[in-house]
Amino acid sequence: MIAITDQPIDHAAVTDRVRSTRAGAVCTFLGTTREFTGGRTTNHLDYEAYPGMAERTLEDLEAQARQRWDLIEVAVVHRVGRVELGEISVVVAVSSPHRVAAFEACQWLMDTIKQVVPIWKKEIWADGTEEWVHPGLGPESGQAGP
Amino acid sequence: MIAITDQPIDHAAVTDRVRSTRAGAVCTFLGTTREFTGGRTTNHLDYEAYPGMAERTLEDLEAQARQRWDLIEVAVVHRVGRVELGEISVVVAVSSPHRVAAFEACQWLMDTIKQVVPIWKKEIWADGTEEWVHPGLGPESGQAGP
Amino acid sequence: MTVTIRLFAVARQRVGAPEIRVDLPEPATVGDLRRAAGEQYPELALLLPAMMVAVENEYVGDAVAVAEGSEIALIPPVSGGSAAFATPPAGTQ
Amino acid sequence: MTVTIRLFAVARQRVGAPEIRVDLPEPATVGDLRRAAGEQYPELALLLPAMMVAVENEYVGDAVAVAEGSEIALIPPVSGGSAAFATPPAGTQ
Repeated sequence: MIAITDQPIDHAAVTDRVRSTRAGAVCTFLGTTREFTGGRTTNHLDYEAYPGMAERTLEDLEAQARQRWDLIEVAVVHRVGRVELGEISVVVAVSSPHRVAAFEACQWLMDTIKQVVPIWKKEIWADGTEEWVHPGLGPESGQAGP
Repeated sequence: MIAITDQPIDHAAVTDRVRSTRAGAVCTFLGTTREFTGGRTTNHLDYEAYPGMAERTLEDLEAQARQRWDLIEVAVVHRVGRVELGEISVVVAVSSPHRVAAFEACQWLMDTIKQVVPIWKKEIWADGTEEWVHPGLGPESGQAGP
Repeated sequence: MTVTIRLFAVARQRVGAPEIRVDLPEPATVGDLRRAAGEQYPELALLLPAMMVAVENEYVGDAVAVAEGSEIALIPPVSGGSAAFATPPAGTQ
Repeated sequence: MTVTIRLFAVARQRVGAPEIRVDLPEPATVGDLRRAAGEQYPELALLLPAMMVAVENEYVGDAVAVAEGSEIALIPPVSGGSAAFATPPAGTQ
């Protein structure tokens, strides 16, 4: 199950969605908005997705994970728009008969989502400045201006 | 936070307990009762703990995990008594500023809990036979009889 | 031909619009599209080498032909993705 | 001296009681306790080599002295733990 939403994510519902009597293990990951990064303070984040391609890429990653590991269910929900401190930006939940597969698949999905799914994050710092997070572009290139 | 309980575990509450605005990552693991193992069908599981030592050993593992990784919060809840198919026997939730630490610490805790915490599992098979799960003792030694 | 290219994140912000239209010779490849986009929108020139190109929701390499009417997008590096963007991700054509 | 030893899981089931009382010479070590438990409760003899001994809620090695009145338990292998029980876990004295 893949979803992009601009509403707060109910992580318990995502986890419950992958539970099964065929599964001995469920691994769930939440990405949450952190207040402090290095010496700086975040006010909130703003996520932007490429609609359509983001879902399609997530579906492709789910299919790849199911080929690599013995999984029962996979659920990925990513939020877009404004995400306040402590709120959830992404939930990845997987279930498997065995725990090693659940951990490995969940971590691989999360790592790979952050590398290839066209969803971008803008930091809105507490000092009012904004910055798109684009690794490899350098701080100047990513600066969004006040 | 460490707890042993004979009541159903509210996994969402355990996860919410470790969430924090200092955390960018939360990893939660659920162990759930699987219906099929090899060719056999499980009716339910029965967990027994050594009260006191189980909690103490879990607290020691939490302290070790906090030394090895940069963690914000750790919560482990293990159920004892009868656990039906699909129900949760254990929840491990950890939060960290960063996702790699959250995944690694959660997996290490779960792996190590299954190795050193004095909590035992009895399989009650669908055919009515029972078997304590004691790796290394061999099937005959672990057999609990009909 | 003229193609429409979708922009996101810092690229959208630099141009100040969610899409641009770029004139291309015919036939044209994704590499030609990159060059033309940089010439016709100089504010994208510094970003282009770090961006991927997606055609019909798939990452594609510079040798792929561009067809008029295709859905084309410039994809800035995503948040955890410097390594992935150094070498094209699996599935890149 | 006589010590009380708590039993769990298959060990408790074999003996049919949650604890046993074992007579030991004085002084005695955990190794002495293992031998005495196997002699006085033959139904535990086959299980004892695979079990750990905990004194006051800590895993201990066979060389540790046993004191009268200590909380002592026999710990059968836990469910994921064959490797851990082959070599004593960290913290074993």
